[in-house]
Amino acid sequence: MTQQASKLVIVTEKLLLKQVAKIIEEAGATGYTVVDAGGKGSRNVRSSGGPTVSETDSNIKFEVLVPTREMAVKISDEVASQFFDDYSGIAYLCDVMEVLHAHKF
Amino acid sequence: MTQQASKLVIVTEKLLLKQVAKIIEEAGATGYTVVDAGGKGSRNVRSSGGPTVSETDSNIKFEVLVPTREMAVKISDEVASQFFDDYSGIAYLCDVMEVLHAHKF
Amino acid sequence: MTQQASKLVIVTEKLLLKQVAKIIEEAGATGYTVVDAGGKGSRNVRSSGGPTVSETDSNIKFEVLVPTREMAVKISDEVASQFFDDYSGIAYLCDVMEVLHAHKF
Amino acid sequence: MDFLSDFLMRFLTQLQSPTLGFLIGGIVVASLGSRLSIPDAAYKFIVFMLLMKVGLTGGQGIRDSNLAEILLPAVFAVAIGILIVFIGRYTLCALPKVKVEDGIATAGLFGAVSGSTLAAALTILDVQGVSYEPWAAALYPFMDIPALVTAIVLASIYTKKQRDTAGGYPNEQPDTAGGYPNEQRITARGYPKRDTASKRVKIWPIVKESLQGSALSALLLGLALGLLTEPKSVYDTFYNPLFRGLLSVLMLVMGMEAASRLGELRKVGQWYAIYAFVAPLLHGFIAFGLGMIAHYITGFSLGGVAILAVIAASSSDISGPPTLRAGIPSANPSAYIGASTAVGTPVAIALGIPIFVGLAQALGG
Amino acid sequence: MDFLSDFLMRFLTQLQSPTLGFLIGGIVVASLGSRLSIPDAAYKFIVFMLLMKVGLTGGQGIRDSNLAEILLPAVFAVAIGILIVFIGRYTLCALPKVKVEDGIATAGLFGAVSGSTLAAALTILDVQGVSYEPWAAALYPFMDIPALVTAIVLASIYTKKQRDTAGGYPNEQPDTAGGYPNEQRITARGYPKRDTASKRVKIWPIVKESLQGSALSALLLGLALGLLTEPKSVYDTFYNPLFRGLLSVLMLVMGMEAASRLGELRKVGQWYAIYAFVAPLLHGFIAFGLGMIAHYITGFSLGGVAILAVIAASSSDISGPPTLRAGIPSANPSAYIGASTAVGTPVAIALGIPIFVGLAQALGG
Amino acid sequence: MDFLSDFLMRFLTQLQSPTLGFLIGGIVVASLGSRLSIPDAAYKFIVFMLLMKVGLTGGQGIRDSNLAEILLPAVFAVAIGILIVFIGRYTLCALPKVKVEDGIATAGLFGAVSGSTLAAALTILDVQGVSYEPWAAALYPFMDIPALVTAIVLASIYTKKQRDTAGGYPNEQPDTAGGYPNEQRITARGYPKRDTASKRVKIWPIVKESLQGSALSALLLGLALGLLTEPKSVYDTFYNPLFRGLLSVLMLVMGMEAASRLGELRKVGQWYAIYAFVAPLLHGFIAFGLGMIAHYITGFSLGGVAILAVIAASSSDISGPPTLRAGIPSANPSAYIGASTAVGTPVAIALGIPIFVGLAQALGG
Ligand SMILES: Nc1ncnc2c1ncn2[C@@H]1O[C@H](COP(=O)(O)O)[C@@H](O)[C@H]1O
Ligand SMILES: Nc1ncnc2c1ncn2[C@@H]1O[C@H](COP(=O)(O)O)[C@@H](O)[C@H]1O
Ligand SMILES: Nc1ncnc2c1ncn2[C@@H]1O[C@H](COP(=O)(O)O)[C@@H](O)[C@H]1O
Ligand code: NA
Ligand code: NA
Ligand code: NA
Repeated sequence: MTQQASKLVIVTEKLLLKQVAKIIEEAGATGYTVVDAGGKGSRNVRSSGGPTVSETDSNIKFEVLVPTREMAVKISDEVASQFFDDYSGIAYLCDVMEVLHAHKF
Repeated sequence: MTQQASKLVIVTEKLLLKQVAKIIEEAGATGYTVVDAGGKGSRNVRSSGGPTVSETDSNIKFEVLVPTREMAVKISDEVASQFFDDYSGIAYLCDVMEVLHAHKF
Repeated sequence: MTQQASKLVIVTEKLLLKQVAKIIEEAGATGYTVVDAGGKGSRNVRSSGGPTVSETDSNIKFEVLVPTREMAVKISDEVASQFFDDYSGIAYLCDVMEVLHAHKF
Repeated sequence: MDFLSDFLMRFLTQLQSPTLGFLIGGIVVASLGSRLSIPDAAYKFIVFMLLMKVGLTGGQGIRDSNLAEILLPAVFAVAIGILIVFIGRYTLCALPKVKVEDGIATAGLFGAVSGSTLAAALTILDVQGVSYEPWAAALYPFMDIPALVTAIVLASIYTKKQRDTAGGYPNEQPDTAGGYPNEQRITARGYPKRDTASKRVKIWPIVKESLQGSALSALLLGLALGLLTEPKSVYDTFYNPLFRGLLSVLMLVMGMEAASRLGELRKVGQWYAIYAFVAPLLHGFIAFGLGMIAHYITGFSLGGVAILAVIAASSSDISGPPTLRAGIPSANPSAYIGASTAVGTPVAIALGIPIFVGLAQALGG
Repeated sequence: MDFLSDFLMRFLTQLQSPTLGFLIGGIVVASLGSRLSIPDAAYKFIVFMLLMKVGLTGGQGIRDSNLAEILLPAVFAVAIGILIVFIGRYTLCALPKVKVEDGIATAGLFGAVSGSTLAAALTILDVQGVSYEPWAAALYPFMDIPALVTAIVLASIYTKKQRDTAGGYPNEQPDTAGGYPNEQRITARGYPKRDTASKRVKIWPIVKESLQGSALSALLLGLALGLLTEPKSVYDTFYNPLFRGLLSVLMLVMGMEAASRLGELRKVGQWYAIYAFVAPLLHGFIAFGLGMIAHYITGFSLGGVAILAVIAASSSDISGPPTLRAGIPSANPSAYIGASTAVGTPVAIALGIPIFVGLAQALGG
Repeated sequence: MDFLSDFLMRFLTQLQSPTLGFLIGGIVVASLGSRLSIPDAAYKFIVFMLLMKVGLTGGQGIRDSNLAEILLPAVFAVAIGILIVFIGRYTLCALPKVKVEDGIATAGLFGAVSGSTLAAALTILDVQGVSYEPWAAALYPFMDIPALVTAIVLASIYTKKQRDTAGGYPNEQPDTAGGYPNEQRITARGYPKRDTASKRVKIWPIVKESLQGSALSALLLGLALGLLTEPKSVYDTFYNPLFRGLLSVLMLVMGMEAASRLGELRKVGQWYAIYAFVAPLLHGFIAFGLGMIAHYITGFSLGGVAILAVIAASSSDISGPPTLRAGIPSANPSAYIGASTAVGTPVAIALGIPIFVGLAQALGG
């Protein structure tokens, strides 16, 4: 048996890694995957400190498989309300056709 | 002419990079993309060795465009049956609206 | 209010980072996210220079949320026509269910 | 007259030091668009090595020191750290087009301390044969932490007052460099505004955050190891001999950084640039003056006075920015990092160090 | 009495070495939640440098050695490596809440060798002026590989037996620390269980895997270069002078690691902690005893005996874990890495090295 | 006879140098499938250190030099750089199964210069006590840039001509190593073919691109700092003493690279391998001959002649490949990088350096 799900994607500043992870866990998601990312958005004028000369990624991208749209909105609302006034970030939801294999979902 | 496809995503332990890549190639996929990833799942208690103090990603995320759901299931079944008893990992399938440009697909 | 969008994904050689970013910006996208990636495709025989012994990723993956399919095709056509004769690369379009939070979209 | 010519001569000699050469080299190379880069891992490791060396030197030195002597300079360091932020609060923040939070954060960064600038000053003092108390480098945290804490506290008092008077969202201040129009923002639910009204600023978490940062951790670890173990063998074969060379690489990185941040600084307006040019020297002179008081009262060495002045003149480059980003999230990092990295640090190194070391030498005869 | 007081004094002196200071510093710093970190690239490069230096020293030394001498110590090294795994198999695995695969893997890791612990011992021996055969470091692979091979073979014999008796899936053992409930698992097709019943354990691939690992490769490459080329110029200007300093950084990393792995160890139960505390010393004493036999029979130096004991006391930190992860995939890495990194290595360095070096000195007069 | 035996003896001695030992060690280790690797950041930092040292040496030396002397060798360097590309254009490209663009790019890479090969040669000259002009390393860009520019210009003239005669798409050349069948290609709209017919090749951007590359930037920065500042203190404590050791690590990386690129080279055909074996020696001898002319006319030292020959024999490994990838995008990088890294560089280091240094010594008496 496989299962339908959605994928919530959040791209935001690296500094927020632990805090966003905590929100995701507290919302009851079974896990998350996170990758280092660079990027440009409306706030790209904001610097992240740390030497740019030594090429560093300053964003992170979270991907969270969630069983319902509600959980996704709960997570992204929490993240946005806590951080998106002051930090750059974007959150969107994708459709996952099916979860083929997972230890727990 | 563009073409419909699905995207199979597999997140698993870095250690399995070569073995998973081999399975993907043998299943006849035209290619794959792989990124370093961190993450947390049901088995996060399992350590991957290597110093965590020096921040390292210990997962990898494969993305494979496949023409049919069958090929995706073939790959993920093979990966899951060989590795998911002993290693952490997840596999899911996303819809790709269309492949716009590719050297071979 | 949330908004529908598509996600254009372009995987190509790292060397083209700045040039592809410029095309994306000029097409009017509100931003992009980019991650380092490895991968294999039809042209994998082509080397990217730089020591392979010291494990390096030689691809980059762009993800661009675009409001319309037209903008995606415009970007990917431009990228493909300028680079895909001589450089390896792939471009595809995914559906985004909704953009939940964004500073500007 | 004699004093002045003496000072000028010493100042000019110091301009030819490799430290400065590498800094300027970095600026030039980056301005010319070179793709030269020092890998991030190498940069971080070098910073660790330098701070560890500074700490080990201090720790080994403290053992034979009369610790009562450190009291007055340490008190002065705390006072200067706090003073610098208040100066910024009532000068920089009063200027047109400077958002108050941005100004406070900038002043906080200039009050905080740069380990690399400190390392450069110690090298010059050693080369010039100016002696100083071995514990002088340990003044670093005494200025760094109070400055950051003061900035964060001032900023949250300001934010709270704004909210209370405006009765609403503090960012609705018009026409600011760092403000973003909210019109096009998409939200899934119209998320509720944070209710931070009830939050009181706690000082201990900010102090802890500073102490846990990589720069202060390395320095304090070095101090502790120097004080408690016998690190002479590794110090003499590793940390000390590599010091100057690693510093030259770091100066190169800082030069490249300065050039690449100039664009950011330009976006936030010229007032930041003017502040960033004047502030290091002003802060340094204030500290030099207070240091001289300690010199006359407790016999604080002239070399130590120069170190106090350089610490004041420097602005934090490693652990200050993330601390401020977390502590004053509404401030625009381009403003404070741009001001500090693109102008403040080069001024502190290229002008500040030669001036204050030259002064110490001239006064010392 | 005299022997004991002599030993105790030497033991205490060695506690003040910078090696140990950095290790403890790392533990403290990480426990206090510091964000200090050594970049991964720097860590890997340092490990390479140390193993290359150890190899070069050995290789240059072997040239003038009588290679017949190495035979008995090498045979003992192999025997100890195998013995350690069997000891673990019949003690640790017999304890409550210890899954057999996890216990075997842990014993394998404690049988294998840590290059950094070895490097630390060599430094202490040099500082203390205790002489040893230049080829003694070359005993490393003779203990490391047999231990890993034995562990993997024992584990697969066990797994096979389990499957044969249970007639089914070996993981259906109830109530284990590392087991995961399978209820919620999603599978697209209900993939077929692996049919590993017919697989026989092949030894050569495991040996090859070990030899190809980065740690053994660097050591053996250094040995070969020391033996076959004239590396004196680079050895004297680079690998040798930097050795102690790089080791101090590595000790810092290992201390930080130990602190951060403690949590993992706690999850797998206290029996691992007890084993990890006792095993290094027990293994070291066994090896010391065998080494003394070689001392009396073939004149193996007391310094060499101490090295053999430290090699036995150490547990692998670099190449052991991935080899075991691949070789005994069903074992829980948190168990064996936690036990080794959080307790085993600090015990081997902080107690093992001073004890065995002190013993060698006391016995040597 | 005497000359020949003298030369042979010197040649053999140099074969035992650690430089070569590490190169061969790297080849062997990688061929045996070892997972040993030097982190990318360490590799990049080492390259920076070596080029900076070479630059600093040159810059400090130039000060006391008669700069008129450099004129003739520099003109020869430019001529050799251009000549090498033309030789490749009319030999390699004429061979069967060699695509013209691939051949030109390969010749360009062999005309360009490898900083690491140059560093290896300087070490050997120092060890052997052969003296050379301090500015000789500054010949690097004089050969490197003209070679890359010539290759890119030749390639675009060829591409343009092809398009004009074929009246169409230049890639429709059948049966080439690097060609890909286009049948299966997916395109959203059938994108329009690039209209590059009107593009003229501009030389300045290529020169700028080369100068901005990390290798040349580091070298030129070092030259400038050596010339304009007083870097003696950092040079003597850091860049110079670490030079040989870092070079040994770099040689190891290059050896591992060579082994891992062999597969790529095999795919593009044996002609590349033959060219890559012969070209370094041929180019070196041509340069040695021209250098001897300068020796007789302007007194260019024999050590300098050897350096000119090694520069010619070397093929670029750091900044050449990306410049060519951007400048001749239709050429297959596997061809030129494979040829250069897998065969060209080992030949230049293992045979070229001993031959040309040995020749210089033998001629010098
Ligand atoms: N249209 C977009 N497509 C993909 N990623 C985006 C887009 N807009 C913003 N992002 C990502 O979100 C981050 C924050 O955006 P912002 O808050 O607008 O500065 C950027 O740095 C990008 O990585
Ligand atoms: N709900 C989820 N959403 C996104 N990624 C997940 C999720 N669950 C697990 N993962 C990823 O899959 C990896 C293995 O999961 P597990 O096997 O459950 O430990 C984790 O480390 C995550 O990177
Ligand atoms: N079927 C595929 N699925 C996922 N990624 C692919 C696929 N084919 C190609 N790629 C990616 O696109 C890059 C360029 O492909 P190519 O131009 O075919 O060499 C590869 O290196 C992969 O990262
Ligand atoms: Na300051
Ligand atoms: Na052991
Ligand atoms: Na050349």
